[in-house]
Amino acid sequence: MADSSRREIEDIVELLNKYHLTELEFEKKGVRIRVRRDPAPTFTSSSVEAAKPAEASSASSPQPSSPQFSELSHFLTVTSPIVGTFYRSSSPDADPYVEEGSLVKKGQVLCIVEAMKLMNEIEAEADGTVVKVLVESTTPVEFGQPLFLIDPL
Amino acid sequence: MADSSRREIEDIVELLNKYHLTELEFEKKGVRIRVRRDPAPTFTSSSVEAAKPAEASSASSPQPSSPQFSELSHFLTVTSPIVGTFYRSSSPDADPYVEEGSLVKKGQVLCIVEAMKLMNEIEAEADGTVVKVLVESTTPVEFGQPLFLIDPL
Amino acid sequence: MFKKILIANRGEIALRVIRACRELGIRTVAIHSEVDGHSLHVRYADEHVCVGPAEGALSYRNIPNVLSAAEITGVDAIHPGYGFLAENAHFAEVCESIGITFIGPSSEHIALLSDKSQARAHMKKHGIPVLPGSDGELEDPKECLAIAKKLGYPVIVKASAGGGGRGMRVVWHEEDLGQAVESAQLEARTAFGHGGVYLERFFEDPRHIEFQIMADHQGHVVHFHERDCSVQRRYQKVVEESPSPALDEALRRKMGQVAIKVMKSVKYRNAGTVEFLMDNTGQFFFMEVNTRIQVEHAVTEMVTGVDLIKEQIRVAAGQPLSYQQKDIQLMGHAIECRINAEDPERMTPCPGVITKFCVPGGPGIRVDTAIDTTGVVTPYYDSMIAKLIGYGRDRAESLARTRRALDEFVVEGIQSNIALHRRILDHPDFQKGPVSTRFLDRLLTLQSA
Amino acid sequence: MFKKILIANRGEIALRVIRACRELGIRTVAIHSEVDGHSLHVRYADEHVCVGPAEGALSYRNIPNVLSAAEITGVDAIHPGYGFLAENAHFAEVCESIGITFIGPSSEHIALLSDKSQARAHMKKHGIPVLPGSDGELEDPKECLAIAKKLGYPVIVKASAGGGGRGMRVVWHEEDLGQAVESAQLEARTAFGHGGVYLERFFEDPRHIEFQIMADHQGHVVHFHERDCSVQRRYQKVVEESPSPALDEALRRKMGQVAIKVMKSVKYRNAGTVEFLMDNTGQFFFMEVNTRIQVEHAVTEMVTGVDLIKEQIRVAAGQPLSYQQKDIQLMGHAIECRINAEDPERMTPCPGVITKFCVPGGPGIRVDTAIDTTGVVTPYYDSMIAKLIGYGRDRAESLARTRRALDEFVVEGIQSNIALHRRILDHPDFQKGPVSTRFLDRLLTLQSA
Repeated sequence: MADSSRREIEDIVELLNKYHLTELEFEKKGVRIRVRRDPAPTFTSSSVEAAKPAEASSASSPQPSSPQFSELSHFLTVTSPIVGTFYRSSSPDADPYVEEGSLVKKGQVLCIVEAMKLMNEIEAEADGTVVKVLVESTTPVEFGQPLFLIDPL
Repeated sequence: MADSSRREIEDIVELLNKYHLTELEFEKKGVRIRVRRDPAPTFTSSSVEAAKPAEASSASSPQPSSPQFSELSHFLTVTSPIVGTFYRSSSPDADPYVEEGSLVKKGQVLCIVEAMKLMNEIEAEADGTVVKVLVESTTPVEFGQPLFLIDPL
Repeated sequence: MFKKILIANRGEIALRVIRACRELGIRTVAIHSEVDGHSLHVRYADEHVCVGPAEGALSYRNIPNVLSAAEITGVDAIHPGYGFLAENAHFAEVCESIGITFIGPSSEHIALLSDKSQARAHMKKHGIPVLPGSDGELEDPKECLAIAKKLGYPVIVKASAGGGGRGMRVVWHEEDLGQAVESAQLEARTAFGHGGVYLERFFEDPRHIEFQIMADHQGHVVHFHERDCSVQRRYQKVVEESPSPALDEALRRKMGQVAIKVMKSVKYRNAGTVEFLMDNTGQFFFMEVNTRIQVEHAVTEMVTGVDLIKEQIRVAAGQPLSYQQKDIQLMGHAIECRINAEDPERMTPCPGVITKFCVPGGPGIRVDTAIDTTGVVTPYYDSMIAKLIGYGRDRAESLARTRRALDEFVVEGIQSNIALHRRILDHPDFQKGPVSTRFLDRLLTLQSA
Repeated sequence: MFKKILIANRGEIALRVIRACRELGIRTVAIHSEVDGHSLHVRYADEHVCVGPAEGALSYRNIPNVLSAAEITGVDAIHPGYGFLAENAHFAEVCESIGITFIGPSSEHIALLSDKSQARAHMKKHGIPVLPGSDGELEDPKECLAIAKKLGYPVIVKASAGGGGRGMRVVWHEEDLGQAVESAQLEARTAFGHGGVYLERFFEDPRHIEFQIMADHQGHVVHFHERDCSVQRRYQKVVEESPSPALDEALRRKMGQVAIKVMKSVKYRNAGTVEFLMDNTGQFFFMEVNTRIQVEHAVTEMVTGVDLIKEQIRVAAGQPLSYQQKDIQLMGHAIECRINAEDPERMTPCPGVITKFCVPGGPGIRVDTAIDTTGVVTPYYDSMIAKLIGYGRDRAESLARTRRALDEFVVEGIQSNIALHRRILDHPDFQKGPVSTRFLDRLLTLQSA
């Protein structure tokens, strides 16, 4: 077998392990991919518990939904709708529009993104708490760049 | 079967063992790969014995050794040691050195491969029965090309 | 010289500009849409900025975002490539107003020359041979009928703001004229926001010959000889070559002089192309000026040895041309095949996942592409995935090399027009020499017949 | 012209020859070893024959099998490429005897010129400047000491049958001479089956300048100007360029004339290279003739526009050269980097699986390789996986393009010398111009220091 084929197979097996799948099919031309994950086996006997094979145990372990991930997933991410420079306040001397922990109302200004000398106010899309400010003031931001995490009410 | 194919199969079996898989399919052109690892079986019995790890069970399960495979695998393949033109007989009028079904002795001439006007006699490497003549007389053959299948005694 | 240039484009032309910048020691900023984050032009650039979602109108054509990207990255200049904002006079004007160099002609040049009817009138005034046709846009239907009668049928209705075949109608009989004008006006209004159309005599078997021009800010104008782009389908160029097998030395010189006159008449600067329509007697007429670098600029680079993108940048930075007309010699022959992701039957774009992409190599072969060894062709943009250029000492060698390179080109996972290119290059008419703009349509009709 | 040619080689040079054949409309037969069955040269050829197991001696160098392959496929001619059987006089002779054209010089040419000491004597007789040294092979140790004394130390002991640095010893002090001669003799006997050695004065900082020659069967000999191959390590060329920054027009003309005289003196035919050693005063000496096409022929193709492989085939088929010396003009500049699969620290071959291979493109870039998008580098053959050639209008542009192309080159899964090439091309000495054959050793010593 060519080393490349062997490597390819090993790669597939690695994916199988990584995602605890029971089956992974892969075809190259026409890109056919098929994955399958059978439910973890059920054990009716208590004595078998200790003797369960290593493979089976990993197959039944919780999936990529780590605690952080699931927490993050219900936050709202406020992204920049334009390209420009991010400002947390209306002027260098003014207080920031919001801080981490601030309660915000839908439509409340969170920050400014300046583009072509125009100050664009970015507003909250929902009521909630500012969990995290993701960008430093005066930093350039691109389209779609996450600016804040909001925990919606 | 060519040695390379045999090697390929052995490689696959090795990968199956190494990664404790229950199934491994592999295709070459178009690179289709399919791997499967069944979750550990469901045990209803208290006997831990039966719950031996997947590794052992997959290793011992009857894998690619299909009947044809095991039959083919013990044939000897006589390949051409040189590049040239294959002749089954010493002259156009003469009888072929061997036919399918012929019993041959080690060292017995099986055919001629002519190269650069030289007639090179190809001999049997072991006693056995000619199972298959793989090339037509007067055909050009390349190095390593299978010429006969021999069922060794 | 500029320190940093933003490339307001994607795909192979973005890569082409980045390469030129690297060779000149200039830093580069790539812009990209949300689906292009992993594109090769992003990987090759020194910096990159996402400017919007997938749709070109919201990203690559999004003037505020593109200019903001230029501002936050602090570039001196913007190269627009071709397509997107390349011929947008407003964009060029805003660049000028905020002190960022637009690498191309001035906004006035773009405005004047993108109005085909206006450009036509201007050239006629300057003694450039234009196609027989109407003076200015058509207004009165009766006047229209009179002009068409004088020209003789068939005639062609063209949108002033047109391009790429849109807003065009060929009319063979008087009774169809009114309808054709109306539908062309409607199409032009929809496509370009301006419904003005004009009339020209229609030539049935013309050749498309264009001259590459470069003009500096000091008033020097040189041409780089011609390209023959007669192999077209629905006004889309498919194969281009230089020199044209339809020109001899005398005609080449004459057309080159006219092309320079065209550009001097508008005090043009930077790269541009003067397009001519030529009949089979060697008579030629001004069609239009393209105020951008073109897809097919590579064939000119191969036969003249000049790097046109670097020249664009040098000229935009205010450097005078470092050569005169006599220094631009044609050496050898080059043919370009536009490799598109398209359905070979219907010739419609065919996006998908490229599972294997392996380009030809060896002597005389140049490939410009933004596809790696694999890639994705999204439905959002142009379906061109590569340009294959075959160079040789003469047309025969260039043709032989391009043909063998087409055989080597591997594109798996999607459909492409590689087989069509083989058919074109294998065709005796093409091999013999000059073909007309109807060659490809005839070839395809024969196939389906 | 030939109808079918067998290419007695593998890798990029086999592809190179197949490409030339395709462009000439000649059918091709690839030969391959058991491990090369899926190689690109096999895929590109019209037919293919397995000629033996992996080891070159049993396959690509296996004369009976190679000739049988030629016989069963019915070819008219064999192109040997470089390496393997390319400079094997016996092979050329057998080809001649069975009526298959060996695309190269005659077996007599190979025999005469591959004996370095004999070639040296021949050239001296014909008034060609040779390096000060011994007349013929060394026999008597005393005589040897006397010659060395006359030459002045350092001297170099060279094997008559040598090549690639084997059988060579530099001697700095008289007391080391005897030992050096003995060990060179032993090494030469082991490597080449002939232990004869001779003496030459050793130059510490020489330049390696070689002239590409083509000679037809009608007695015409032209040269294609020089290549500078001074960037070497252990007598292995790493970077080559044309023209040489060390030559001016007068010296170029003079050396070209001498190169032609060399070839005319042996009534040479087909492609060959005359190698000169040049000191830093511009004095030059004949070193040897390579009786084959060389790896670095591509740089000459780029700057002259001539396809040397096609010329080899045409000349071998009996066609006269279609040009004269004055037609061969240097246009622009080209630099070649040999990309090897090697350990960057120890510079030893480093076989393995290439998991991703993506070559650079765009203007002025040529890549010759037999690797697809992935591939395997076996330990059996040469470690060169690609040649990257960067062409430009002048040396600065060629250098800029080659540098940016090195940045684009993607080789994953194995180690390569791409970073080393970057270091060479980034080095101020190389950028400034001519370097000596010790440049690379110094660069590498600095690194480890």
